[in-house]
Amino acid sequence: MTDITSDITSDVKPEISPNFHKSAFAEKRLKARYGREMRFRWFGRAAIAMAMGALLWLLVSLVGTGYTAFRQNFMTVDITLEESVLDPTGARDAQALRGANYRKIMQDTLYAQFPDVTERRAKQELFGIVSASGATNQVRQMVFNDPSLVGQTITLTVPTSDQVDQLLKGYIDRDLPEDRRKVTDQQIEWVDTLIERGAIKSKFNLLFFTNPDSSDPELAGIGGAVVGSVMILGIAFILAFPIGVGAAVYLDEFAPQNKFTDFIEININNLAAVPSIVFGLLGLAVFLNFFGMPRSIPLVGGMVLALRVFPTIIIATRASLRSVSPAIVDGALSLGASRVQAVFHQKLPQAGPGILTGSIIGMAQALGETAPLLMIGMVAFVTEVPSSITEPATALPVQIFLWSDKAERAWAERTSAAIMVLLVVLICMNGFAIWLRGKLEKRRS
Amino acid sequence: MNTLSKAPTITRSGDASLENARTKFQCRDVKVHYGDFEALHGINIDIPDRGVTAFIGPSGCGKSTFLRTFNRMNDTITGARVSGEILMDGQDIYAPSLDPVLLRARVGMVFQKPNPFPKSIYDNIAYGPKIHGMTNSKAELDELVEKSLRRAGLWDEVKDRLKLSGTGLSGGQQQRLVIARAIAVSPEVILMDEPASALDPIATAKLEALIEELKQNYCIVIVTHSMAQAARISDKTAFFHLGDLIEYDTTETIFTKPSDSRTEDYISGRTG
Amino acid sequence: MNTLSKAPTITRSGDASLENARTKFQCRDVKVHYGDFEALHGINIDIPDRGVTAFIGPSGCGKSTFLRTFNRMNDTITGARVSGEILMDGQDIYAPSLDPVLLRARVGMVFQKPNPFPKSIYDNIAYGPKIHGMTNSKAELDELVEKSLRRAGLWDEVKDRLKLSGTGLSGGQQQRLVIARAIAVSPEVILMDEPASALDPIATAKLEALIEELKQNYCIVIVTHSMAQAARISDKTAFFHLGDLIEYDTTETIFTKPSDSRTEDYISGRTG
Amino acid sequence: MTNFPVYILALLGLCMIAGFFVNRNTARTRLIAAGGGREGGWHSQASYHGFFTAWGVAIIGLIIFIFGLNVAPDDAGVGFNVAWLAALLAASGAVVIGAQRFIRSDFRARTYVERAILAVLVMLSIIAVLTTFGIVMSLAFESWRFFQKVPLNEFLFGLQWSPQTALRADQAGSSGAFGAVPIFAGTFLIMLVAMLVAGPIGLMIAIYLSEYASPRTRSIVKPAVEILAGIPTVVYGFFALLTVGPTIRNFSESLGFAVPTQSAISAGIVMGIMIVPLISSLSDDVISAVPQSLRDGSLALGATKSETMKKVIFAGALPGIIGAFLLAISRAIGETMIVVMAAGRAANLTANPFEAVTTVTVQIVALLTGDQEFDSAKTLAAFALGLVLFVITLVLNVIALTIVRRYREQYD
Amino acid sequence: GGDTSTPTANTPAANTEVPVQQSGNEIRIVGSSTVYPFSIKVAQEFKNKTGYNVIVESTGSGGGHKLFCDSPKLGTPNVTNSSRRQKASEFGKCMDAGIEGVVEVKIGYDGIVVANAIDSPVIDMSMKDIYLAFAKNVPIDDNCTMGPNPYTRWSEIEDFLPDYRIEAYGPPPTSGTRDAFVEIAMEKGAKEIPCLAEMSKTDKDAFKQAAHIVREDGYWIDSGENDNALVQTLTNTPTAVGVFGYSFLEQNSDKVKGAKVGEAKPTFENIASGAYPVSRSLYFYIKKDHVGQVPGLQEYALEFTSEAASGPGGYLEEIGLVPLPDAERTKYRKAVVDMIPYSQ
Ligand SMILES: Nc1ncnc2c1ncn2[C@@H]1O[C@H](COP(=O)(O)OP(=O)(O)OP(=O)(O)O)[C@@H](O)[C@H]1O
Ligand SMILES: Nc1ncnc2c1ncn2[C@@H]1O[C@H](COP(=O)(O)OP(=O)(O)OP(=O)(O)O)[C@@H](O)[C@H]1O
Ligand SMILES: [Mg+2]
Ligand SMILES: [Mg+2]
Ligand SMILES: O=P([O-])([O-])[O-]
Repeated sequence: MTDITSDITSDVKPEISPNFHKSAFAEKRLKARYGREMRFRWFGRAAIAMAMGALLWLLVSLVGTGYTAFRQNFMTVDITLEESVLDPTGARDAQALRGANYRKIMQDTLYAQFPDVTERRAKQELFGIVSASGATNQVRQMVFNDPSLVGQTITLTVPTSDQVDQLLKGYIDRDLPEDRRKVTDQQIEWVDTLIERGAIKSKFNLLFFTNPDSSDPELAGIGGAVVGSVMILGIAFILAFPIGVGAAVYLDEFAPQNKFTDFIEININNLAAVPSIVFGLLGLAVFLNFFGMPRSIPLVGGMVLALRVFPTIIIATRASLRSVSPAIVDGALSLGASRVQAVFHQKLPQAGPGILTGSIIGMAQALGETAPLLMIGMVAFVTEVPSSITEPATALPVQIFLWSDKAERAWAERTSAAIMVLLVVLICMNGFAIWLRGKLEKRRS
Repeated sequence: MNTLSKAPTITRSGDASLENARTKFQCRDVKVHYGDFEALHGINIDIPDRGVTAFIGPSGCGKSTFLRTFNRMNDTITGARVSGEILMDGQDIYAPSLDPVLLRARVGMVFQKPNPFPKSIYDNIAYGPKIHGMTNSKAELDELVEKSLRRAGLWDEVKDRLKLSGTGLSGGQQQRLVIARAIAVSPEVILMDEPASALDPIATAKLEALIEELKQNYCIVIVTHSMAQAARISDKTAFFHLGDLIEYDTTETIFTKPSDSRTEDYISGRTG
Repeated sequence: MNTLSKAPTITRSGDASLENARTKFQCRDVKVHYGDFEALHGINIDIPDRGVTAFIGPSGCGKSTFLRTFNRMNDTITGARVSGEILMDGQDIYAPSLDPVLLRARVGMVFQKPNPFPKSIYDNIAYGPKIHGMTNSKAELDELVEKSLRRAGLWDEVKDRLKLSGTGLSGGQQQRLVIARAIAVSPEVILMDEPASALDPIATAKLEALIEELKQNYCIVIVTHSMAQAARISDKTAFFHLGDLIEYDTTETIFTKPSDSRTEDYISGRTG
Repeated sequence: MTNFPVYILALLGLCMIAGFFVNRNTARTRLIAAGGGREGGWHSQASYHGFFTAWGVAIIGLIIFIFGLNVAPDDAGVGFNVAWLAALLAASGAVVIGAQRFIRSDFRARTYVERAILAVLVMLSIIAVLTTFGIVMSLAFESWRFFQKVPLNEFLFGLQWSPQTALRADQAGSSGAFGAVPIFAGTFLIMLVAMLVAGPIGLMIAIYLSEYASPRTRSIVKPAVEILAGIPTVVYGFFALLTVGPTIRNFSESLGFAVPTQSAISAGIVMGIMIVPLISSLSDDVISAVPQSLRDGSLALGATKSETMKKVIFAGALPGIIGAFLLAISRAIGETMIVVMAAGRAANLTANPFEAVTTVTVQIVALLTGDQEFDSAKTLAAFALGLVLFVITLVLNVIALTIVRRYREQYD
Repeated sequence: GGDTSTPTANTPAANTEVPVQQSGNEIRIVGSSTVYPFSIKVAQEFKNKTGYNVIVESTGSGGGHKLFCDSPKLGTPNVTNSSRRQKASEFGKCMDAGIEGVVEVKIGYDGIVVANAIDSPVIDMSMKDIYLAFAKNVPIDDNCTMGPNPYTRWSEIEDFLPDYRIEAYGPPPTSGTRDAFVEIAMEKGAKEIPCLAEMSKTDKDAFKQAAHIVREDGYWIDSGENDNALVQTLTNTPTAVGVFGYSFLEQNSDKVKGAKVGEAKPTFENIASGAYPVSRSLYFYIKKDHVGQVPGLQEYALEFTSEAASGPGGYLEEIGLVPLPDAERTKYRKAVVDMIPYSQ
């Protein structure tokens, strides 16, 4: 640069002439312009950094609160199944055994661990170490399945209560004054003793994946919600896929160019951008109130979400139909194929992967939808993993919404863990779609 | 303007082999409109059976448009309308009773850019016979595929990779593949719209040799922008200009003593 | 192959007005690669200051590629690499110390398709002077805009609608607008890549008249596919073929007694 | 609901398949006897005669199915079901046998089958219209009832939102103020915060990725941004409630003023993050659609890349970018879960983003989850809000889509 | 449809297998958000003991009654929870819809507490203070001319109350908690003002208007009752108070604390003894017709009313339910065993 300007050294603004660009003035100005260039570039980098930072923040905060939910503290105890408590008549009737007082068995088991505890309040606290519901139910199931166990002593590993679990995971500060935490000093002492004895141990939390929802955080799982989501997605796909592909094929290949076609087209583009809660209102007004279908069932959820995603599938299908060379249809027509044959035999298969990509993205979108499901009553507490599409169920995102609203610390952990599961599935779906698209682009070029 | 189209020249030809040729297509006052635009202004021409007829003319003169009237591919273009009469073997191909789908099986077409289906070579050929139910067994179909590929001079090059994709072939091979595909449905006519324009000289030579052979059995109509090619392979040549058929005669006549000055200007390279 | 490029022919010219012309660009063994593909195989040429130099040659021979080396527009193409030496007024424009931004202000360019910015006519012209900080006041800028438009012969046609969008002009007006835009930053050189190919004959004539006038003050290098145009407007002509400079001489010599048979074949229309 | 109708449907499917095969084989035999398809002069191939039969079975079968559903008594027992099933089987059989009369060389089975396919395709396309129609009707009907109770101008211009009408005869009725201005203001405020976050970031990402980034950077950043687009909004809501809200609160406390956990700012920021990918990918499309010749033109005048970007490309892409922003705004207005979880329900009429506000979608959820009384203005208000929301987003979407589409065509 | 229900399925003891549930025959429960935690706890225990599927939706008491009384058909809610007694109007709806026999079950008590963050200063108040702080209109002179509530800070009501802006997060009008709060705390508070006490005798409607309407000028903010956001808001806004059920306070005793109302603190014992003035009974209602048609329905009610659940020391007490006195427990237990419908 220096040699270009060597002939002109003045710093003042030169006359407009070809020499202008060789002047020191221009050179100096150039520096400032490059400064702006650099700053602009840094804005871009900063924007990317912010977006990536937000993503990272979100993921880190989720994983940070949620990863501990995948492990849980369990207590291993020897339980004596007193016949006098469980089956005073000795009939060994399974159904009666199921309703027996296992709570007392569990209480006695715990009291036996610390025989010197006698006071009523203290006994209650002691029992609070294990998950009352979880432990009793576990014993109940064992006896129900094998009534011959009555009278024997069995060794069982039962979940600890959520408070103890949180304590052991370090979420409850032992140094706080006693009235500021929900675990008493006594309980801490017992738990420490039990750990020393090797009775309480942390293990992988399989229950989280298999259990339905529960009122107790230590027993709550995403099993029911996952099954509900799978059903909803299945129905949405079965309905939305044919509608989406069929409508797209019609609009792209067969529809006459007229006002009505334009109208349909505007409709579809608009539907893809209508807020999802409006679809919930539609479902509420049409499926529940008008057709009188039951609340909370996956069938209705799937139908609402099918309406939600079919425009997305139409748009994706049309894009991929358009990317197929029309020469292929001409080729088929020139062989004496009808237009329907040409489209279905030659064009659709070629557009297949693109359609699939669009559908996967649509389904991923459906998997995360929450608001419409709230409108049709899918916010229920369901004690069972649903087994048919007309049985009440929740969906994973709704379960997340329900849990996120609960105040105890243990729920936050589980909510984050459920989100992690949801995100892994979504990222897999989207990743697969992106991979498919990449493969496709490569094949075309 | 239509110096010659009013009086079809087929019988004026001095070529002995053509004089006895039957007429395949008789076109009477064929006009094509795209919306309000008249792309062809009333063409009268008789295309002989067997042999090669070439359409030449400057870009946009309506060669492709006219070619596509023979198998009603214009039907697929929104806004395109054909009027006048085209008789194929004496039968009006625009008659309402005639199913264009069946017509296209009888009048095959090869396009400017080879357009094999994104399927295996075998399936490319087998597609037509399958939709027309032309074979009764797998063995028959195999035989038909082989025969078609042989006639298109492609068999030896692809016989070991019939399962591979047709789009993986070279341009020249692809063009022969689509010709084989057209032959497989046993058409009577093959229309070709600038079939060599995407090919290199060697592939073009192979294609021309193939056309040379096919003309024994088919009525071939070819659009080409290369004068030399028209001169090499066609028996008769029609020169179009701005939607009119200017001159139609044996290829020799057209290239040696054209009767219209526009034809002469065009073939000598002065216009176009 | 480079019959002439090894010995630049500038001094051999018999044209008096050119003999005293200063050399603007000296190119030594300029090669351009696109990735692995060598588009230019080592070009040696001297472009004179003032006057019009035309590059001709068949499509894909590298004319545009070479033209873009003069203002380093090739820098913007990923994968393009330039080697060899190009001196502008004796200074290496590919020297690391040289800034392409200022170089491009000195070497303007006009493209095949007119590409006015989607802004007003006024802003189209004012854009360059503004980014270079060439004027101190609105009045000065107005004056500069007017002057540039006048020199491009567009002033009278647009002076009443300076605020209207530049994209609303006709093709020929747009092409003159982008020339005015280039002039406004006071370049020393104007490169033109087939500037008339998108224009009708009348617009082309206007453009050629403009070039005729501009060549008094600028070094103009023009790529054209029209032999006639090159013959009409250029002082010197370079013929490229397959990435080589085949022949470079005064336009008269090239068109009347070309020394290479390929040049002759090309200008007589036998190849290309 | 019992599962029997599902079995009937499945059986219908089986009947269709059976009908297809029976008559395809019949046709094939006759075809071969005639000397093969085209040679034998048959219009349609064997499989189309099969399809023709299958369609016939489908139509008759569906009629029987729907008829059966509607006449089924409440205590429909085995007897009814057997009759239903028998009717279906008999009708299918009759169709199959009847269709065999049509297996002739001149019968245009393919034409009919294709017409039926087209008819189905048309119906599928009309579902889109029906959906919109359904939305409009379901919203309009309830809204109309709402506006009989609450005057439109009070709803649109009233400054107080407190949907507390008495739900029962014996409840002390409160005033029940249905002035929607505070909730529109809240919606707008959050949307504004979201756009202030997402607009610049999304746009700069689009610019950087399309003009500056190396293919490698692009291949990493683009999918990562797409992940942001794929995260369900309930997750964003949780993030806002549990992480962003408290962070902002702690930060503001350290500065000496108090921002509630649920505030317009935290909901807006998180919504902004959610919208970034929408803006960046739409703007990316738009910027890439600006022809290279404009970039070349600017660079050839000695402009730097950023000058080219800011003064030429941006000017060219502006309509498209406006379209993208409008779509993003419509998305922000309709977004539900984030605001439900992070914005609060207090209908404050404020322009201060550090306060809690409520939005249209929050109110819809609040009014419709739980207590519903379909003749009380309180419940109907949800539909009126839904209608307004639908109309606003409809207008925004149509404008945006038109701009974007026209813009794309401009350079085609 | 109910065509598949088997008569044997409602006697679980006869069946050693887990009963097969037909869709549409699961037990559907709607209603109060206050009762919801108890209800799902019982549902879960019940499911474990018997295998029956129970679905509980929290719709608020008002919403629950509405859904419940809509239709007698199977598939509609079998049970509705309520944090107040069913209103005459609601009962009338049930009857009009053709529901033959609604069994009322009272399950226990719950206090309504005014609470704030555990670190904030105590705001002990009288019911009159509550009335003056939250009513829409209050007397502006001794003759009970009513005017818009002028109080913006606690200290304006009583000098010893803190000088905080009044800011209360409380239940929305659809909730039974709100009804109970209005009918107990505000009404009693109003009656502590002489002229209003007078009015309550002479002009009932005017008194209702004066006492039952909660202010809408931003000092009372409708919010959810059992949610994370409420606890967060209270912990982060030391000056704010929340109004919700005692059970929720109990669950979050590490973060919020209840204020004294009148003389008593909201503790388990004080609510049980009635010393804490603002408490109400919790109920659920069953459709009698559905018993026998919906397998497990009666058993669910039996589980709820069992000593192990809602008795003293039962598992519901652990999550904050205050048990009924012995006599009442026996009475409602009997109502469930014999399915005795109630009338208003
Ligand atoms: N689909 C169409 N819609 C409207 N006009 C058309 C269409 N196809 C062709 N045309 C017009 O009809 C005229 C004839 O076109 P045609 O394609 O037949 O020319 P051609 O002789 O084949 O030219 P080329 O040598 O360039 O292929 C042209 O003016 C063209 O612009
Ligand atoms: N961006 C690019 N990447 C790769 N190869 C390129 C690129 N641009 C041009 N080429 C190749 O370089 C060679 C020269 O191209 P160039 O555009 O310079 O030819 P040209 O003489 O201008 O042709 P035309 O008259 O068609 O414009 C051609 O083979 C072309 O394919
Ligand atoms: Mg053509
Ligand atoms: Mg070029
Ligand atoms: O939900 P509620 O218990 O307040 O009616």
